[in-house]
Amino acid sequence: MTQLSTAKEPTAEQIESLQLYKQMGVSDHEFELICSFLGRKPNYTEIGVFSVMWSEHCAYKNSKPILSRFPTTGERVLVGPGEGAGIVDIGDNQAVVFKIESHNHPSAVEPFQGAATGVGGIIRDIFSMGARPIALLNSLRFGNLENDRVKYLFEHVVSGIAGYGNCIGIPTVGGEVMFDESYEGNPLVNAMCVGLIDHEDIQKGIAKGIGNPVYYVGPATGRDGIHGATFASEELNEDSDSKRPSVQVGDPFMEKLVMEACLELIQSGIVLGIQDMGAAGLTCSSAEMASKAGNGMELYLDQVPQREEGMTPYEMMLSESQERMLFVIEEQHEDQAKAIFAKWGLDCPKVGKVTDDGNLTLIHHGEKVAEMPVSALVDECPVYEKPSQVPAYYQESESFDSTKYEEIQDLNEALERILASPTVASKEWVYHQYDYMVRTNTAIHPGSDAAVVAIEGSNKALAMTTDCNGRYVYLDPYVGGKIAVSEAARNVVCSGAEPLAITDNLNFGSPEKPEIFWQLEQAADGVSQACESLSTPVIGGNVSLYNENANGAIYPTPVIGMVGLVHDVNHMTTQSFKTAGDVIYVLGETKAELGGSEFQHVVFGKTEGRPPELDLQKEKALQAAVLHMIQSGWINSAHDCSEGGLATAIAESCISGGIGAAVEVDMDLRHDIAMFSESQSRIVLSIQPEWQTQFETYMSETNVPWQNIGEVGGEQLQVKKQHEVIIDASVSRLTAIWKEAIPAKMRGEQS
Amino acid sequence: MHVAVLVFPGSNCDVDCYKAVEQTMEQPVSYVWHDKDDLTAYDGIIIPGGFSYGDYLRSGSIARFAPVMSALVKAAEEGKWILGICNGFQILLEAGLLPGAMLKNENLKFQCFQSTLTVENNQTVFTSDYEHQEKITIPIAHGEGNYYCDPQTLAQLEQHNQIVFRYADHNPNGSVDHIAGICNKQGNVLGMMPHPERAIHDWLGSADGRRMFTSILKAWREHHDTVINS
Amino acid sequence: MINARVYVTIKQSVLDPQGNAVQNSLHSMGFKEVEKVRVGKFLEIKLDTVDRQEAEKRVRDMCEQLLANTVIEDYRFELEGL
Amino acid sequence: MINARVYVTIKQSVLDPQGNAVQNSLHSMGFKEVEKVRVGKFLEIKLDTVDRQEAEKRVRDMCEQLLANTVIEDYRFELEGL
Ligand SMILES: Nc1ncnc2c1ncn2[C@@H]1O[C@H](COP(=O)(O)OP(=O)(O)O)[C@@H](O)[C@H]1O
Ligand SMILES: [Mg+2]
Repeated sequence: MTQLSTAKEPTAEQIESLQLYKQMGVSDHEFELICSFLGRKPNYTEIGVFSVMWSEHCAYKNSKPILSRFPTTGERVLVGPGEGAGIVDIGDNQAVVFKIESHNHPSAVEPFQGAATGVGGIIRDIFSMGARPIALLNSLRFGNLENDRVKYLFEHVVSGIAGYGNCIGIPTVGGEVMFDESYEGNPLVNAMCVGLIDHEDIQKGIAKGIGNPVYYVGPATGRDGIHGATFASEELNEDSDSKRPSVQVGDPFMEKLVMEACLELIQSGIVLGIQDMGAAGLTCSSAEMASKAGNGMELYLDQVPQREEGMTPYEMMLSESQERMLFVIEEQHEDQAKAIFAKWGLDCPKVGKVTDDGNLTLIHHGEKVAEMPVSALVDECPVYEKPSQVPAYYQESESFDSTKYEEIQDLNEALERILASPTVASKEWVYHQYDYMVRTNTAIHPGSDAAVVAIEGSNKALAMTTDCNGRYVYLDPYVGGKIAVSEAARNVVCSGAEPLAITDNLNFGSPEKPEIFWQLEQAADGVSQACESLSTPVIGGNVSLYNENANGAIYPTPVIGMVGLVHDVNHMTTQSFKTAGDVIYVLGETKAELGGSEFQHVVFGKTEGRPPELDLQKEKALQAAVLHMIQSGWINSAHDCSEGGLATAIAESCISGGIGAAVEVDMDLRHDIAMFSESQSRIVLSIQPEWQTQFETYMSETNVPWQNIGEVGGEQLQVKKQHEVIIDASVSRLTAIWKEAIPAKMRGEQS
Repeated sequence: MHVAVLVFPGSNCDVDCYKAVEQTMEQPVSYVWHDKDDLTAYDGIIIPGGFSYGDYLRSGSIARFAPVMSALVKAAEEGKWILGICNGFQILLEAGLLPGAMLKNENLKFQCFQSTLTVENNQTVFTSDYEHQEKITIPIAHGEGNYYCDPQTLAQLEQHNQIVFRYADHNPNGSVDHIAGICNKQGNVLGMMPHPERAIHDWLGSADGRRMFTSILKAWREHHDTVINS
Repeated sequence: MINARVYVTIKQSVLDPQGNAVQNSLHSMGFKEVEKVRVGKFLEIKLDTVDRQEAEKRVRDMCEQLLANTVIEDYRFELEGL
Repeated sequence: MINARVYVTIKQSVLDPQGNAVQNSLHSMGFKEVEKVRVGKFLEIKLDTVDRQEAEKRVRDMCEQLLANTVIEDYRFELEGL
C-alpha cells in the first residue's frame, strides 16, 4: 500500500504508536482486529473508514444483541430491518415504506440545521427504496420550557423541520413533543418518513454485477459532517462545541430535485442498486452496497465532485455532505440516466466500479490510497454484550403507593394546570409551522390521535403516529416499552385503522453504564412483547446511545413510530366530540396509578413510583373492540387516555370539538386519582344514541370493561363523581388555557 | 377548456392543482415544464405553490427568469386567464404581472391553517360563483405572504376593484389592508396566497375552493358560447 | 478578478418584519440601548473580469434584475479589484 | 447615537445553498463572469449610547448571542458615531 501523498496526515506508524485511533473511538482491541484483517497497519484514510464503519451508529456494536430480540417478520412484511427502510404490504400491489431516525446530537449543537438534515436524511431513506414519500412525523423531547436555551432549541428545531419538509413538499402530519428536565442539554429529535410504493418498484441498496459502474448524484462533497457518525456515538460535553465544524447544512431544494430524479430513474427500470449517503457518507454507502452483493467496489475519488480544494481521501470518505446518493446501473444505460438527471439540472458522474475482489479500494490521483475487505468493514465489527445491572431507583420504587400524596381538592385548578403543561398543551404552535396539507391527501391532520393520509385512487388510507412516554420507561423500562407500543397502536385504532407494524428509535444514555444497558434490554423486551402480542412487527429503526447531560442520562426513550391501515376511508375517526346528545363511554378500567403521570409531575414535581400496569391481553381486546365498532360505523369520536388521564382526555375531546360534556363517573377511587390516573388501555368514545343498543350488546359480549359516563353538549365540561360535582369548567376557558400555554411561554411570559 | 399547470424546479403544489382541475372542472389539464416557451395551446394557466428554486433570495425571484415566463407574459397580454397560488402569486409579483411585493410573515414563521376570507370582488372570472362579501374557508401555507404595496398602488387597487380576497377575522401575515388576493386591472390575472386547490373536498377541511375552479369553467363556457354564436 | 459586495436593504418606508423581530429580541435580552434594527442582505460576488467600469454596469444589472426587488428594497454595492 | 453595521457571512467551509442558487440563476441569465456568490446578512443597528468602547462590547455580545449563529456563520461590524 502506498503511503498517502498527503504528507500532513499521520503515518501508519504514528497512528499506532501515538494511539491516534483512540481519538476516533477505536479501542486497542479493535485496532488489533483491524490490523489482522488488513494484514498490516491501516493508514490514516483506512483507520478513518474503519472508525466510522465500526461506530455504534453504523455497526450497532452495543445494541445488536438487543435488536435481535425484536420480532421482525409477519405476513405483510416485505422488507424487514437491514435496508434503508422496512416495507409492509397493504394490498392491491401497494406497500407502505417507513422508518424513523434520530438527529439528537447535531440538533443539540445547531438546532435548525441539525433537525433539518435529520428530516432530509430520513426522506432519502424512503425514496432510495423506490417509494414516493407521502408524510413526515417527528418526535421531540426538550428540557423545561422555562429555560432560555430550551426555548432556543425548541424554536429552531421546529423551524428546521418546517424549513426542510415544507420546501420539499412532503406534509408533516404528526408527531409528539414532550418537555422534561431529563432532556435538558440533550434534546431528542427523531424524524419519521412514510412512503408509498408498488411492489415491483422496490429497490435494494446492492452493488450488483461485477464490472458495473457506480454513479454519484447530488451536490458536491465538502468538509462538512466529517465524523458525524462518531459524534453521534459519543456523549456531549464541553468539547462538543469544538466539534462544531461537523455541522451540515441542508438544502431541501436540492433534495427535491434529487428525489424527483431518482424516482424517475427508478421508474425507468434500469437501476440495479441505489442507496443514500447518510451517516458516514460515501464510506458507508459504498461498503454496504458492496457487502450486500458479496462484491467489492473501487472508487475513483478524483471523480467525486468536490466543493472545496485539496480534499483528502480521508475527508471525502468521511464527509457527511447532504442530499447525495450512490447508484449502480449497467454501462449501456448511462445516457438514459444522464438524460433523466439533466432534466432536473443534475449531473451523475461515474465514481466507481463493482469489483470481484471483495475489497473497498480507493484511487486518488492515480494511486491506490486504501484497500480494505468489505466484509471486515461491514460484518466484522466486534459486538459487545455489555454488563447490565438493575438500578437502585428501580428497586426502591417497588413499595410506592399512589395514595401517599395528600388529596388535591380543587380539581378544576389541577385540570387547568395539566392542560397548561407544555407536554399536554396544544401543539398548534408547532404544527401550524408545518405544511401538513401539501399533496392534498391529509384527511386527519395534526391534533387528533393519529394522522391519516388518504391513498390516492383507492378507498384506503394510512394512519400514523409516534409515541413514547420516557417517564414510564424510566420507572420501569419493561412496562414502559410495552406501553409505548400499545399507546401507538391505540392511537392508530382510534383513528379507524388496523395497526400494521412499527419502526423504533432507541434513545438511551451511555451503554457503558450497566444501569443504562439494563434499561435498554428491559425496554427492548417490553417493546418486543407488545409487538408480538399486537402483531405489529418491527420493520426497522434506529439507535441513538450516549444521550447524556451534566445530570446523567436522559430518560430512556424508545420512540415508536407506527403505521396502520384504514380499510375504508369512511372509518376515519377523530378525537373530537361531534354532536350534542351523543353518548359518552369510557372503555377500560381506571386504577390508582400516578407513577410517572403528568399529574404527579405538574402538581407534586415528582417522577417516582411504578408506572401504570399494562396487560397486553386486555389491551388487545380493547383495541379489537374499538376497531370493530368504528368499522361498524357506530362511533363518532374516539380518544385514548394518555398523559393527564381521563379528565384530560375528555377535556381534549371537548376542546377539539368546541362543545361541552356532562359526565358522571362511578369509580371507587379518590377523586383526584380517578381523574388523573394514567391507567392504560382506556379509550373515551362518543356515539349517536341510535347505536346505543348495538353498542351495549356488543360490549357486553367482550371482556372489556365499559361505562356509560354521560353526554356531549353545552358549553361546560362538568364531571360528577358519586353525585358530587368535582370539575366544572367552561370549554372556552379550557381551550384558551390549552392553546395559549406554549405560545405564552415562547413569548417569555411567566406562567 | 385546456388548463396548464406550470412546473418549476421546486414547485410542489403542481400535483394538487392538477388534481383540483380534474376533480372540479373535469377538463383536460397538462403539466408544462419551466423550459417551454409556448403556452398558446392552453386556455387557462395555473402557477402552483411550492418553493421554486428553493425560494432562495426572495420567493419567486428566480423563477421569474425561466423561459416559460415570457410565454406567460404574452398569455397575460392576450387576456388568457392566469391564476397564481401562493408561490405562484409571488412569481406574478416578481414578474411584474401584478403590482406590489411580498415580505416575510410578520411573525417570521411559516403558517399553515384554515383561514377565513372575504370575497371582495365576485365580478372576476375566478370568483363569479361566490357571493359578494361571502366568507369562505381556504387554507394558507406560507412563510412570505405579507403583501406590501405603496399607498398609491393600494389606492389604485381599491379604485379598480382589484382586491379580490381579504383575510376576514385574522390576518395571518400582516399584509397591507388584510389583502389575501388581488387581480390585475383587466381582471384576467389573479394572485392569491391561500390555496383553493386544497379546499375541494369536505374531508380536506373545506370545499369552498371548488367554486374558484367552477367559476373559471363557467366563464370559459360563456366565453366559448359567445365565440361560437357570434 | 473583481469582488463585488452588494447590500440590499428594505426601504425605509416599508415595514421590516425581520428587523422588528430582532429589535424585540435584543430588547428582551437586555440590550435596551437598541433604538432601531433593519435587516438586509449582504452578497459577496466574485467576478472573473478586470474591467471595473464594465463590472459596475454588470453588477447594477444584476441588482436591478435579480438581487433586489426595487418595490421594497434599495441596494448599493462596492467593487474591490484584486 | 451610534450606528452599527453588522455583516454576517456563512463560514467558508459551510454550504451556502442560497449563494449557489443565486449563482446558478445569474449564470443562466447570462452573467457568465460570476465565479462565486455567497449570501449573508447585513444589519443596521441604531444605538442610543455615546460610549464607543462600550458600544463595541455590546454589539459583540449581540452578535455572539443573537445576530450570528457562530456555529456556521462569521460576523464583523463597524461603528459609526453620529
Ligand atoms: N412535533 C409534532 N409535529 C407534528 N404534530 C405534532 C407534534 N407534536 C404533536 N403533534 C400533534 O398534536 C396532537 C397531540 O399530540 P399528543 O399529545 O402526543 O397526542 P396523543 O397523546 O394522542 O399521542 C397529535 O395529533 C400530534 O400528531
Ligand atoms: Mg401520545
